[in-house]
Amino acid sequence: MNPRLPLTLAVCLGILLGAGAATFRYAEGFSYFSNDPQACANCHVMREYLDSWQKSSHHTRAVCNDCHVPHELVPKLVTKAENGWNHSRKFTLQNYPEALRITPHNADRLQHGCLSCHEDLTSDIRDAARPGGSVHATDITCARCHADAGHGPRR
Amino acid sequence: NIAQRKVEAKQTHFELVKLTEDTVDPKLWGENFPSQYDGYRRTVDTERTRYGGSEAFSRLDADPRLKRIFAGYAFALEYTEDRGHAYSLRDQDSTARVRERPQPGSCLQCHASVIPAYRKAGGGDVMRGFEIVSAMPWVDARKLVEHPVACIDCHDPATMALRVTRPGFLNAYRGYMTTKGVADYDPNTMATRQEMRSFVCGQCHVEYYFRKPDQVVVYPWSRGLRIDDEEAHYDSLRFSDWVHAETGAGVLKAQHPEFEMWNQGVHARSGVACADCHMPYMRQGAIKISDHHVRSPLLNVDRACLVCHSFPAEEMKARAQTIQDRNAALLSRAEDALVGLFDAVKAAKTAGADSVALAAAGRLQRRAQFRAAYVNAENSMGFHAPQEAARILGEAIDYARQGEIEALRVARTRRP
Amino acid sequence: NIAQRKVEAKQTHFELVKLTEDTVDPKLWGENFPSQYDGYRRTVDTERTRYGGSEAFSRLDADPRLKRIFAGYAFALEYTEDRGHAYSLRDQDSTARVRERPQPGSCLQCHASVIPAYRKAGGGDVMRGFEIVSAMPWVDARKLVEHPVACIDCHDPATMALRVTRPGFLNAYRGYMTTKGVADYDPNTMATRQEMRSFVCGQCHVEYYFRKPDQVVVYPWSRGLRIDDEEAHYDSLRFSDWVHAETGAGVLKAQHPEFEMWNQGVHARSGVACADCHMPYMRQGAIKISDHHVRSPLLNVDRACLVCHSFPAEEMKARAQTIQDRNAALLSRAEDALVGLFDAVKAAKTAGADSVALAAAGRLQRRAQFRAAYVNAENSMGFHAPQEAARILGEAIDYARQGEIEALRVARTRRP
Ligand code: HEC
Ligand code: HEC
Ligand code: HEC
Ligand code: HEC
Ligand code: HEC
Ligand code: HEC
Ligand code: HEC
Ligand code: HEC
Ligand code: HEC
Ligand code: HEC
Ligand code: HEC
Ligand code: HEC
Ligand code: HEC
Ligand code: HEC
Ligand SMILES: [Ca+2]
Ligand SMILES: [Ca+2]
Repeated sequence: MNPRLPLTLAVCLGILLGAGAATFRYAEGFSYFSNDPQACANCHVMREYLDSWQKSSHHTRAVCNDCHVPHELVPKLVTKAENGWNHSRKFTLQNYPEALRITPHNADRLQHGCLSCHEDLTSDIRDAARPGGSVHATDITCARCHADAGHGPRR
Repeated sequence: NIAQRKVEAKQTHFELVKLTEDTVDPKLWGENFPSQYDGYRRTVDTERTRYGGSEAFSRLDADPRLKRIFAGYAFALEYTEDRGHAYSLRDQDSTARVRERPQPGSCLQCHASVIPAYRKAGGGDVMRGFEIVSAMPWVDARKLVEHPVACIDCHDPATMALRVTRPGFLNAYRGYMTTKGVADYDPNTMATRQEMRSFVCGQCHVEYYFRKPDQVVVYPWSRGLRIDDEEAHYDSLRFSDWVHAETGAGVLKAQHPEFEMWNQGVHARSGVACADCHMPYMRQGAIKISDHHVRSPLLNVDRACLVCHSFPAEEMKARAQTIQDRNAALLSRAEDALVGLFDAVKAAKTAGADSVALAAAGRLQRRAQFRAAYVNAENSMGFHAPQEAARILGEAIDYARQGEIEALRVARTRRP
Repeated sequence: NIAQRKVEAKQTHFELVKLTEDTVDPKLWGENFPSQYDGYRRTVDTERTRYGGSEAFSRLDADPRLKRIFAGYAFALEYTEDRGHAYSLRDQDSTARVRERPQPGSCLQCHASVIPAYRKAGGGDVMRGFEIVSAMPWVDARKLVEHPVACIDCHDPATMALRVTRPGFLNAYRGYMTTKGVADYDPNTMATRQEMRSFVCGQCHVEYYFRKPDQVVVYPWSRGLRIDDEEAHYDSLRFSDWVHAETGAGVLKAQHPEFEMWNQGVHARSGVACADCHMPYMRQGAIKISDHHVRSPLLNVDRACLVCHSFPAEEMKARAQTIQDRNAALLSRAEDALVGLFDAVKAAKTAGADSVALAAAGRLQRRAQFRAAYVNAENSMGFHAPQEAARILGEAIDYARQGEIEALRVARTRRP
C-alpha cells in the first residue's frame, strides 16, 4: 500500500473535520502541522502557554510538540488532526473553560513526551523497569510532580 | 563521560542474589540494589528538628505533664521520640514498656520483618501464623525474628513492586472499604501505584489496639478513619487502654496515627503520598532513585518539597514550622486543661465524691485524653492535617474543661 | 466568530467621559469601561452559599446565642449577612444600629464614596476633612455623600491604576510598617501591583474602632496584624467596645477582619491577592478583564480557583466547605462555652459575688468574646486561614471555660 496513504488520510481527516477548511485555515489550523511554538500561539488562547513556556526550564530544550505531540509520524498526524479539530471548533464556538485543563488523552501523550528525553534517567522508577512489569493499575506520572517543567510554576 | 553514563543507565540493577520470600536480611537485597540499601542504612543517623527528627530523647522529660496524663499506663515508664527504621527492633527490645511489663507477640508486627515467621508458625498460612504469634508472650515471639523493618516489608522480592503484607492493615482496610460499599478490597491487586506509596506506610503508622482476649492487632477503622470514627469504635466495645491512676477513669491513648491524620489533610486529598515527602527521588549518577533514608522531610526540604512548591527551601520550612508552632501551643493548653481536670477530680474525691458521682467527669476525661494524646502521638505535630489537628485540640480543651467543671459541681454538692 | 475575535484582541478602551477626582457616579465611569461597570452592577445579585453569599439574612435569627453574646451592644438590635458593594450605603442607612442608636460620621468611611466630601470639608485637605466628618453626627455627615463603594474608591481616575484612599488604612499601615523598621510607608508609591490587589480591599475589610473622644476611625495595628496584636493594642488603651449587659464585663467585638485573617493564611504567604479570588480574570471575547462582580468565589469556582488549582471545580468547592464545616463546629462550641460562662457569672452574682470578686472571670470573658466574635465576624468562616481560625477558636473555648470555672469558685466561696 502507498506508504504516504496514512499521512494523506490523517491530513484530510483533520482538515475536513476541522470546522470547515475555511475557518480552519484562517485560524492558522495548519499551525498544527508546524513545529514552531509560535505556530501554536497563533491562537491567542495559547499565548499564555507560549509565554510561560518561554519562562520555563525547558524553553531551550523542548518545544510544544516535543512534549505534547507524539514523535512518530502517524500518531503525530492523528494527534494533530484530533486536537486541530477540537481546538479549532472550540476556539470558533468559544466554548472552552476559563482555565484550560489537559485532557487525559493528551496527558498520556505528554508522559510519552517526557520519556522521549528522560527515559534512561527514570528507568528505575517506572514499572517498565520492574522484572514483573506493571503490576498496579497505573504507573508514575511525571507531571504530578513536574507540572512546572514546561510552563514554570503554575502560580 | 556521557558514553559511560549511558551504559550505567541502561543496565540499572544486576541480579547478583536471588531474592525469595525468605530473604529477610536487607544486606542481601543490597547486593542487587546498592543505592537503595545505602539510603536504608543511613536511617541510623540521628539529627533533631524543632519537633521531630531522629534523636531518641525522652518525651516524658521534655514534657513532665505526660507522667500525670499517662499515670498508671506503661507509657509513664518510658516514652521516647521515634527514630529511623534501622532501630525499630532494637528500640522495642530496650524500652521499659517491654522490660518492665509483660507484652504479647503482637508488638512485633510493626517492628520486625516478621512475615516469614508468621508463615512458618501458621504452617504456610500467614494469617493463622499472625494470630498464633500475636497470642505468644513477647519474649517467646521475639526469638522468631531477627531483623527490623526491612526491604521485604514493602517489596515483593520477585517483582520489587510495592506490596502490603501486614495482616492488621489488610483486615482493617478491607473492613473500612466495605463502609464505602466496596467488598473484598485487596490493596495488592486493586490499589493504584500512587496509593501503594502510602499504603505501605499505613501498614504500621496507624492507631491500633490488641483485641481481647486473643491479643490480635486491630486498627479501629470499622466506622472510618477519622478520630471520631475510631473513638466510636472503642466506645461501642466499651474498650479502654487502661484505668487512669489519679482519677479512676477508663481512658484511651492513641499511637502514631500518621496514616489517619494524613488522610484528613489537603496533601492526601491532592494525591500526595507519604513516599513523595519521606522518600523523595534523588539523582544517583545517571538514574533517579527513591531516597531510602526515610526521615523528617524538614531535613531534606529541597527534594521533599520544592518539586511541587516553587518557593525557597527556607520559606517552605518556615511554613511547616508555623503550622507546628500553632498546634504545639494548642497541645500545651490541652494538657494544662487535663491537669486541671485531674486536680479537680482528686479534690472532689477528698470532698467525699465516689466514682458513681464522678462518672460524668470520667467520660469527659476519656474524650479529652484521647484527643490530646492523638495529636501528641501523631508525629508531625499536626503538619499532616493542620486544621484537623487544631480542631481535635480545640475539642480536647473543651472536654477537659467541661470535666473540670463537672468535678467542681460534684465537689460542691459533697461539701459538708 | 474568529475574524471579530482577532479585532477585539487588539482593541483597547475609548475615553468617552473625562474622569476627574470629583467623578463619583460609577455610571459615568461605565461610559468608558462598560464591561467593568456591568460586573459592578451585578453586585446587587443575591445568591446564598453554605456560610456566605449575598442574601442579607439575619444572623441573630440564624444563631440566637448571639443575642446574649452581644447583650447591651447595638449588634444585638440587628446584624445581617453582608452583601454586594452596590448595597453598602443603603444597608447602613437602614440598619437598626443607625436608626436606633446615634452614630458618628466615621461610619461612612467604608460605606460611601466619601473622599471628595472629605476634601471639601477639609478645604482641600482630605486628612483634615476625614477628622471633621468623622466627628460629625452620622445624620449630618450622611448628607455629604450619595454613592456606595464605587470606582473612585479603588482607582485613580486619571490613570485607572489601583490606589488606596482611606485615611484609616493609610495611617494604620504606616504605623504597622514602622514596627517592621520601614518609615513613612505609602502604599500608593511603595507597594507592588500585586500588593495593591489586596490593599485596596484592606482599606475597609478590617477590624476597626472609633478613637475617643474624636471618633476617628482607627485600625488597631500598632503592634501587628495578628489577633493577639490587636488585643494587646486594645488592652494597652484599656479600651472596651461595651459593657456586657449580663456580666458587667468590659468586652470587645471584632468586625470583618478579612484582611488580617487572610494575612495569616498560606494564600497570602504565597502572594495570592484578594482580587485573585474575588475578582478573577474573565474572558470577554478576546480580552481578559477583572470580574467586577465582587462576591463569594464559591459562586464562581471555575474562574476563582482553577487557574491555580488543577482539580475539578466540585472538588475545590468541597475543600473550601470542609474547612468551613470544621471551623463552624468549633465556633458553635465556643459560643456554647460563652453562654455557660454567662450563666455561671449570673449564678455567682445571685450567690452574692460583687464585680470585684468577679473581675478575673470578666477578664477571661473579654479574651473569649473577642476571639469568638473575631472568627464569627471574619466572613470566610475561616477559609482565609483555616488553621489560624481553628487556633483562635481553641483559645476562645479555653478562656470561656476557664471563666466559667472561675465564676464557680467565686460562687462557692460566697455560699452562705
Ligand atoms: C517540557 C515539556 C513541555 C513543553 C515544551 C510545553 N509544555 Fe505544555 N504542558 C506541559 C506540562 C507538564 C503541562 C501540565 C500538565 C499537568 O498539569 O498535568 C502542560 C500543560 C499545557 C496546557 C494545558 C493547561 C493545563 O495546565 O492543563 C496547554 C494549553 C499547554 N501545555 C500548551 C503548550 C504550548 C502552546 C507549548 C509551546 C509554547 C507547550 N505547552 C510546551 C509540558 C510542556
Ligand atoms: C486553532 C487554535 C489553536 C491552536 C493553533 C492551538 N491550540 Fe491548543 N487549544 C486551543 C483551544 C481553544 C483550547 C481549549 C480547548 C478545551 O480546553 O476545551 C486548547 C487547549 C489546549 C490544551 C489543553 C486541552 C487539551 O486538549 O488537552 C493543550 C495541551 C493544547 N491546547 C496544546 C496545543 C499545542 C501543543 C499546540 C500547537 C501544536 C496548540 N495547542 C495549538 C486552541 C488552539
Ligand atoms: C526534547 C527533550 C526533552 C523533553 C521532551 C523533556 N525534557 Fe526535561 N529536560 C531536557 C533536558 C536537555 C534537560 C537538562 C538536562 C537534564 O537535566 O537531563 C531537562 C531537564 C529536566 C529536569 C531537571 C530540572 C529542570 O527543570 O531543569 C526536569 C525535572 C525535567 N526535565 C522534567 C521533564 C518533564 C516532566 C517532561 C515532560 C513533561 C520533560 N522534562 C520533557 C529535555 C527534555
Ligand atoms: C513523586 C514526585 C516525582 C515524580 C512522580 C517524578 N519526579 Fe522527577 N524528580 C523528583 C524530585 C524530588 C527530583 C529532584 C532530585 C534531586 O534533586 O536529586 C526529580 C528530578 C528529576 C530530573 C532531574 C534530575 C537531575 O538532577 O538532573 C528529571 C529530568 C526528572 N525528575 C524527570 C522525571 C520524569 C521524566 C518523570 C516521570 C517518569 C518524573 N521525573 C517523575 C520528583 C518526581
Ligand atoms: C506533604 C509532605 C508529607 C506527606 C505527604 C507526609 N508527611 Fe510525614 N511528615 C512531613 C513533615 C513536614 C513532618 C514533620 C517533620 C519534623 O517535624 O521534623 C512529618 C513527620 C512525620 C513523621 C515523624 C518524623 C520525625 O521527624 O520524627 C512520621 C513518622 C511521618 N511523618 C510519617 C508519615 C506517613 C506514614 C505518611 C503517609 C501516611 C506521611 N508522613 C505523609 C511531611 C509529610
Ligand atoms: C513494618 C512497619 C513499618 C513500615 C511498613 C513503615 N514504618 Fe516507618 N517506622 C516504623 C517504626 C517501628 C518506627 C520507629 C522506629 C524507632 O523509633 O525505633 C518508624 C519510624 C519512622 C519514621 C521516623 C524516622 C525518624 O527519623 O524519626 C518515619 C519518618 C517513618 N517511619 C516513615 C515511614 C514511611 C514514609 C513509610 C512508608 C514508605 C514507613 N515509615 C513504613 C515502622 C514502619
Ligand atoms: C501497628 C503498628 C505497631 C504496633 C502493633 C506496635 N508499634 Fe511500636 N511503633 C510503631 C511505629 C509506627 C512507631 C514510630 C512512631 C512513634 O514512635 O510514634 C513505633 C515506635 C515505638 C517505639 C519507639 C518510640 C516510643 O514509643 O518510645 C517503641 C519503644 C515501641 N514502638 C514499642 C512498641 C511495643 C512495646 C509495642 C507493643 C505493645 C509496639 N511498639 C507495637 C508501630 C507499632
Ligand atoms: C518503608 C518501606 C520501604 C522499605 C523498608 C524499602 N523500600 Fe524500596 N521503595 C519503597 C517505596 C515507597 C518505593 C517507591 C516505589 C514506587 O514508587 O512504586 C521504593 C522503591 C524501590 C526501588 C525501585 C527504584 C526506586 O528507587 O524507586 C528499589 C530497587 C527498592 N525500593 C529497593 C529497596 C531495598 C533494596 C530495600 C532494603 C534495603 C528497600 N527498598 C526497602 C519503600 C520501601
Ligand atoms: C507531590 C507534590 C507535593 C509535595 C512533595 C509537597 N506538597 Fe505541599 N502541597 C501540595 C498540594 C497539591 C497542596 C494543596 C494546595 C494546592 O492545591 O496547591 C499542598 C499544600 C501545602 C500547604 C498548604 C496546606 C496545608 O496543609 O497547610 C503547605 C503548608 C505545604 N503544602 C507544605 C509542604 C511541605 C513543607 C512539603 C515538604 C515537606 C510539601 N508541602 C510537599 C503538593 C505537594
Ligand atoms: C484563595 C482565595 C481567596 C483569597 C485570596 C481571599 N478570599 Fe475572601 N473568600 C474566599 C472564599 C472561598 C470565601 C468563602 C465564601 C463563602 O463562604 O461563600 C471568602 C469569603 C470572603 C468574604 C465574604 C463573602 C460572602 O460570601 O459573604 C469577604 C468579604 C472576603 N472573602 C473578603 C476578602 C478580602 C478582603 C481578601 C483579601 C484581604 C480575601 N477575601 C482574600 C476566598 C478568598
Ligand atoms: C470603601 C470600602 C470598601 C472597599 C474598598 C472594599 N469593600 Fe468589600 N465591602 C464593603 C462593604 C461596606 C460591604 C458590605 C456591603 C453590605 O453588606 O451592604 C462589602 C462587601 C463585600 C463582599 C461581600 C459580598 C457578598 O456578596 O456578600 C465581598 C466579597 C467584598 N466586599 C470583597 C471586597 C474585595 C475583594 C475588595 C477589594 C478588591 C473590597 N471588597 C473592597 C466595603 C468595601
Ligand atoms: C473600617 C471600615 C468600616 C467602617 C468604619 C464601618 N463599616 Fe460597616 N461594613 C464594613 C465592611 C467591610 C462590611 C462587610 C463585611 C461585614 O458585613 O462583616 C460592613 C458591613 C456593614 C453592614 C451590613 C452587615 C451588618 O453588619 O449588618 C452594616 C449594616 C454596617 N456595616 C453598618 C456600619 C455602621 C453603622 C458603622 C459605624 C458604626 C460602620 N458600618 C462602620 C466596613 C466598615
Ligand atoms: C473594590 C475595588 C474596586 C472597585 C469598586 C472597582 N474596581 Fe476596577 N479594578 C479593581 C481591581 C483590584 C482591578 C485589577 C487591577 C490590577 O490588577 O492592577 C481592577 C481593574 C480595573 C480595570 C483594568 C482592566 C481590568 O478589568 O482588569 C478597569 C478598566 C476597571 N477596573 C474599571 C472599573 C470601573 C469602571 C469601576 C466602577 C464601575 C471599577 N473598576 C470599580 C478594583 C475595583
Ligand atoms: C493565584 C493562585 C491561587 C488561587 C486563585 C487560589 N489558590 Fe488556593 N492555593 C494557592 C497556593 C499557592 C496555595 C499554597 C499551597 C501551595 O503552595 O501549593 C494554595 C492552597 C490552597 C489550599 C490548602 C491550604 C489551605 O488554606 O487549606 C486550599 C484548600 C485552597 N488553596 C483552596 C482554594 C480555593 C477554594 C480557591 C478559590 C476560591 C483558591 N484556592 C484559589 C494558590 C491559589
Ligand atoms: Ca522522630
Ligand atoms: Ca455575604
